[in-house]
Amino acid sequence: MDAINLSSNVDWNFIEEVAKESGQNPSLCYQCGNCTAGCPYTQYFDYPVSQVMRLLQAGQKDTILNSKSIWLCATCETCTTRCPCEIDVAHIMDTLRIIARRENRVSEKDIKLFYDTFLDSMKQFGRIYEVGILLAYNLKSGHFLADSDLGPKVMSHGKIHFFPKKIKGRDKVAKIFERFQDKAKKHD
Amino acid sequence: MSDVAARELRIVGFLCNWCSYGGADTAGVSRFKQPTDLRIIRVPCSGRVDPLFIVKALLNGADGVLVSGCHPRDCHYTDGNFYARRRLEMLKRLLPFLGIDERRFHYTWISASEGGKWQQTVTDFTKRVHELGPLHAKKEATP
Amino acid sequence: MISQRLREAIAGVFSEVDVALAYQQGFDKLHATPCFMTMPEEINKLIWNPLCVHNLTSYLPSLKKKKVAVVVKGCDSRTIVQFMQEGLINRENVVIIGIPCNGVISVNKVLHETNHEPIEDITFGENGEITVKTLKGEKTLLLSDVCPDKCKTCQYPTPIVYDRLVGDPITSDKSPDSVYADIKEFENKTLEERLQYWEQEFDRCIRCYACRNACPMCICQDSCIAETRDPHWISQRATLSEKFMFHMIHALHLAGRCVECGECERACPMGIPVNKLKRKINLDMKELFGYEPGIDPEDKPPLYTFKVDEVTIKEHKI
Amino acid sequence: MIEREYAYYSGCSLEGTASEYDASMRAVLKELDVNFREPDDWSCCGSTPAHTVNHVFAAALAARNLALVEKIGLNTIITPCPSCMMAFKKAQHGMTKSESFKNEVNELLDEPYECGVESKSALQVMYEDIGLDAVSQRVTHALPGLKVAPYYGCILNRPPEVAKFDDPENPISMDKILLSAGVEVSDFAFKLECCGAAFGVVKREMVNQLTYKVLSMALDSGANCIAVACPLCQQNLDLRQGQVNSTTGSSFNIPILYFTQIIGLTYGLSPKALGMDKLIVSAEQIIRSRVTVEEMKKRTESEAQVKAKKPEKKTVIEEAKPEENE
Amino acid sequence: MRVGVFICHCGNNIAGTVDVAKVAEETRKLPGVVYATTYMYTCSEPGQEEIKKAIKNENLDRVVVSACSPRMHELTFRRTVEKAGLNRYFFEMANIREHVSWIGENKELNTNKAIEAVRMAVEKVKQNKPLYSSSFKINKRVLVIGGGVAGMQAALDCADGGLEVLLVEKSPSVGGMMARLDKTFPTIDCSICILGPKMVDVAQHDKIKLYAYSEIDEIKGYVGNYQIKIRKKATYVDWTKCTGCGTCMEKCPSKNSYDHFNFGVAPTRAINIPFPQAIPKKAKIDPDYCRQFVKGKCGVCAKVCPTKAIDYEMQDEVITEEVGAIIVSTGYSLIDIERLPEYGGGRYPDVITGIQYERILNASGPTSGHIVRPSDHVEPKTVVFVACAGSRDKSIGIPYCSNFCCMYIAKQAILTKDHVPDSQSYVFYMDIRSPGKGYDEFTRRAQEEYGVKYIRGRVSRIYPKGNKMIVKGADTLLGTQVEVEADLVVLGTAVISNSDAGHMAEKLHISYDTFGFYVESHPKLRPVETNTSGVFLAGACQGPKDIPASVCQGSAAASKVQALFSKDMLESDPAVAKVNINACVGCLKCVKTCPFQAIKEKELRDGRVVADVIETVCAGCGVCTSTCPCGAIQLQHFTDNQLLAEVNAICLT
Repeated sequence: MDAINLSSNVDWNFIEEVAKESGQNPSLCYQCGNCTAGCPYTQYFDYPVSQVMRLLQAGQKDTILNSKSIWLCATCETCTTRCPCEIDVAHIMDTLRIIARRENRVSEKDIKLFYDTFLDSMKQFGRIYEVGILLAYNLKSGHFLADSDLGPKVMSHGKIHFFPKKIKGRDKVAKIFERFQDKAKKHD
Repeated sequence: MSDVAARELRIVGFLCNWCSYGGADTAGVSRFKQPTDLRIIRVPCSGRVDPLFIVKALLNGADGVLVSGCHPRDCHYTDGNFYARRRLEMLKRLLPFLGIDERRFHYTWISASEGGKWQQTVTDFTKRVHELGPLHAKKEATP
Repeated sequence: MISQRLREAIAGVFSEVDVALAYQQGFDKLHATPCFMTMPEEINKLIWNPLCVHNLTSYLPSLKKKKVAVVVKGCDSRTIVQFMQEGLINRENVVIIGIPCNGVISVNKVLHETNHEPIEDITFGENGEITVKTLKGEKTLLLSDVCPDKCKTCQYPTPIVYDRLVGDPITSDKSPDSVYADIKEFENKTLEERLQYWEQEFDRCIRCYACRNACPMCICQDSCIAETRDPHWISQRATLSEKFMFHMIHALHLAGRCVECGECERACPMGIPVNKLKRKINLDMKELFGYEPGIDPEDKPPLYTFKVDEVTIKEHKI
Repeated sequence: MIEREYAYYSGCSLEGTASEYDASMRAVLKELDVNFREPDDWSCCGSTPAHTVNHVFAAALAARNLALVEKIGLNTIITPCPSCMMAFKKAQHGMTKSESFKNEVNELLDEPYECGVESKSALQVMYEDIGLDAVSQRVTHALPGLKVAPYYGCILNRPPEVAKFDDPENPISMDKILLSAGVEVSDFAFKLECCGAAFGVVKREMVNQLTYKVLSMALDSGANCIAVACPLCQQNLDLRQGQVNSTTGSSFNIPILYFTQIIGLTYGLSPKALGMDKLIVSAEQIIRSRVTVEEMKKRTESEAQVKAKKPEKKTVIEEAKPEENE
Repeated sequence: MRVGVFICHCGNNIAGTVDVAKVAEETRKLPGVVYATTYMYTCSEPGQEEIKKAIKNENLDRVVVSACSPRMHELTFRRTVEKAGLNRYFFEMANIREHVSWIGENKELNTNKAIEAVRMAVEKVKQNKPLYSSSFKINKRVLVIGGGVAGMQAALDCADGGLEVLLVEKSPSVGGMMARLDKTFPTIDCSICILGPKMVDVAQHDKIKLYAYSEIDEIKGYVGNYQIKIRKKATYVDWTKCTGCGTCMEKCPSKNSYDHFNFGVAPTRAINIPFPQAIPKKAKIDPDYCRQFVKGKCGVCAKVCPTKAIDYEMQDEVITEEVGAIIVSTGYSLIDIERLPEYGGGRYPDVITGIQYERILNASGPTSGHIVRPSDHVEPKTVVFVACAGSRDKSIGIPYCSNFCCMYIAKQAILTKDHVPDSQSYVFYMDIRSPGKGYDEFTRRAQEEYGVKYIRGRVSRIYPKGNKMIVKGADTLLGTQVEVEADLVVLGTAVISNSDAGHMAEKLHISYDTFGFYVESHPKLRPVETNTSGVFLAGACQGPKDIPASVCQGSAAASKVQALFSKDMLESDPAVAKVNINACVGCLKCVKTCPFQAIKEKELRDGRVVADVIETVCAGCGVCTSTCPCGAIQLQHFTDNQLLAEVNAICLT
């Protein structure tokens, strides 16, 4: 890592922004490492979660938002449960993802794409159509064969239905999407 | 001075020497910032606080009164705050009957180590009194 | 007739006591007045009728070292119980002659009914009817219309303590809920209305201290802090805040002790509802501590005692 | 037994790949005389993807369903899927804690949600409301030889201030429920370890490794079956067990049953009704081992007789031996 | 009346946020004030000289110092004015530091507040009356509560100084936590070898009366004259007959009693002597396990006792004693491992606490000093120590550092290597806290000479795998997760106050903090005094501390008692209640409410009954004053008129 100039290269607003949106105080973290110790994903992260917290304390916005770690967090809540400083770490990770998405800097494109596909399905049908999501994701991501090995197993056990269930109030669900998007635009 | 007076309301605090006055000292030593409206009268024990002092203050110009003693069971004089609790509760219920908002009077228990609680109490109480505004605005000018 | 039986009852205990307290005819037909009897022949002065409004027990603490016989109504008897709780009398020095009472009259209300005409005569019928004779003629009133407010909700028509009872015990037919109905109704007013009410009432106070002097529980008398300079609680200035403060001193010194005999209001020349604050506090004492003054000699006034865990007092949040 | 009526929210997974969870859940609840109704026209809870967009948005998607429950006059919702449950509990937590958050959420909704619905997992309802006694009363069959590792997954009871159920480090509700159905459980250290299911499609290798740890720890604990309470966990451990084997070179063959399926088996329900046929790793052996409680009793008695014939070690009531006294 | 006011800058502490010159200027306008000045450090010697000079030159008869909290310097300045010839009660302080300059951000508002604070003090001082102390006799005996190392040190120092000492110990033997330790850091001294002689001294000192297995029921009185009720708990063994031979313990058939001394590392007998060096070395029955009590029949110990000391019918006995001062040295507890569910919460036998490991290491412990793990009694080769197990953990309500775990963990890791040379120890830590003399070198030695692996990070989980315990933690310096397969895990569990610390404080009328540790009079300058005169603190009951600090405090408390007892008479505080017999109407409500039974009724010659205060018993709370309807009983220095003067100074302006 390059040397960080703590006089000029610290984004104080970012610390504020995260604190405000998450309702958590990053200064409470004393870097004990318990979150990293318990995190099932530490080995896949580019920055272990305690370092994400440290980067946050140091106002290193770019490093954090460009990191894979924030997308590989599955919100399993282990960090939050065990934090001795009572910081809701998982919620901070959640907030970082939201900010990264808002600022269009998603390092893990596939994960975001999967989430988007999920939400599209939801917006369209009101509920989730698992097969549809998988197919749409495979198409969009170019991973045409992702989990294709599972297909026969699923089929043979009759675990899926071939048409999406559409709910009557799907327009109402869609409206939630729209209202939210309108509101988000207004804020921009 | 009039400018200053306009920004502040008159809040009288009766604090027992052993716990709450110490708690206010602890808050001070810890530099816990607080609003400046409160004026503190040190008494040995919350049991020394005759409810008439509170009435006197409210009738004569105070906008709020705060009484704080040791936590129940933790009184330096064993039982003083137990008597205080009954008397102050009686007053708390009587004030609205007189037409004085009971929220102008608060009594609580704060130990010498609870600087943080003291800060919170002063801040919240001052805020509340400000929300209620001056008590004496509509009344006769005090002599 | 009750008066006669009362005379007999007092005559029966006269030899045991230094003085007997009862009622005699006052300066006119409308007034009774206390009489202090030390000689047996004085017994014939004694009367009993709804004009006997005074709470004679007020004199007991000052006669603490004497043997006294005293005539009490139900309401008055609560004062004796309260004195016992506070150790202000020696019970063994007092012979209590109790009279069950159906209510007394309020002189002011009678005068109001007769347009303040001088009263020539007043007679009391069997069923609570009162015949008042003035120069303008005769008028019949009902006791229930001209009694003080306390009689309208009286819960204790028969004395709570007595040594001799003259007449048959009466049980109250008034609802217990009615006692503080006026207090609860007052609480429906807005804060501003309440403050305004008290300011108007107290502004009329002339600080004559009649209410204090009439109060059987006001034990300080000459030491009353309303008049001392050490401590110097209030000045003699006639400002509203000083008058207000005087009434607060009176009320708070009676907190959890007032037996609601109403002597303060009867004595007030300005018609200020002096008893109301004390009754409000009594209501709270009942809710908080299940305490009612002047009922059980073994009770303790709630503000002179405490419980380590007060279940009814919740911590207040800001 | 319990008078109250619940709402039931199956959620999208239980309509699809986890239909056996839905079937077994309904069957077991029916056995336990639990009354429930489904809110009309429910929608997806929003799950994890919504939470990457915005907290208010996510809460709104969840709250729409809670509002539907409110509308049909119920105040408790049984939510079999922990992901849905957490979406509901988080919305509820946020909206009751902050008035402004509540207002923001309700601005996105057609009909406002007034925060009057508590979400409970099926485990929570069985453990707290129905009670272990009632669970065990219905048992008619035993499953000899079965030893189950109870797998709670990561979000069933965490974070504690939101979940407000069971111990966040060592939950015991599923253990106790299975035990009261007469099923043996193992001391499973990875009860809560995340299996990675959320990334199943996208990060296959990573997930396979996480799943591997859970499966091997279950074997280590002496279990021959894993009980789950989450459709994502089940799918991940069951459907992807083959992938795990090929990725890591292992050869797991552990049946992954919903805990409701196991309870259903002890209640004598038909394997078909419990959707046993939908499991990828076959549970045939478990089904075949099933015997009635009476039969089981006979077996234990005869085993005890065999034992009794062996001469027992004499127990001597000995006086205390002197201890070392330094 | 001539009031002089001295406004302190306190360097920049006050002057930084209060315009002190303006305060002085406004103060000069107050009626009665003839002199007002500011000074840099009023409490300094020249500052005090200024006051004395002004009293003389300006002919002052009242003094107000506007500075810090009166809890800090009231006594200092009272002495100053007294030296200048004024009665010490013609003095008041206005607190414009803790209550003004340190908490308010706006200088203008602060200045205004300071002016009003001074005005209140001036108005009060004008009402002040001269007060004079009377003196009373002291009972020169001292009670020490708790016989750990701090309490024993205090008891021995007092006794060596010629004072009579009562030492009350809750458990059957003195020695406390230190008696359980194997070695002490950083010297690796044998703990019992250095403590044992002290324990014997305590037992043999003719000035020390030891009440073992006893508790304090009640404390009444005041400095110089306390009445104490001591409950001698039933031991079911007549200690006057018991010789400590141990036969009963050998023969006792109830072998699964919980061993409190060994923290349950191994079971003990229902009748037992807690450890070989116990003082007094007497047996005691644990009725929770004794078959005679549980099942109603057994009687083995009674049969075998050579001196017939067993008495199953024994009852608690309450003894009354009188003392003049009290030293509180009740020690500490450790958190229950159940509060750490992520570390197994006590479910795993091979996850133990530091104090349990201490007993395992100890040659007189249940394993005779052989390191074996509890589950299978096999010698562990990999031992993991977890520091801050519960400490510095806000989520379980313990945000503070437990003070000595870092050090004993280093010691235990070194001892582990000594006992098992082919072992490897790991220490998970957040910070190494080793500020004592030779302490940091000691933790370095653990790493440099004994090869202990220190890993900077917390442990997230401990779980069993096979016959190993998997310790899953982080190495934050590497930025990775780490795992250790351990044979034994030792938790440095957090130090907490005793569960009954609050009750004890209530009996003593001393304060305790949120965590149950007793609060000293001043954190820097009065570390062993409490706010209750005559009660002193020693050891970890005041906060976690190690042996040398505890011993220091024990000696310090003893010297405070010696100083207190160096006089034969004590001066009473004249700020007590006083009755104006002309105003008293004899209603005696004050008698009913006085918490100290300090008011009696008195008949005057004219036959009037009035209230009468027993000055030495009155503690000065003022409950009587707020009870008295006619203002006849007034708490001196806090009279109605004095408080009204303050109220009026705030309100009527």
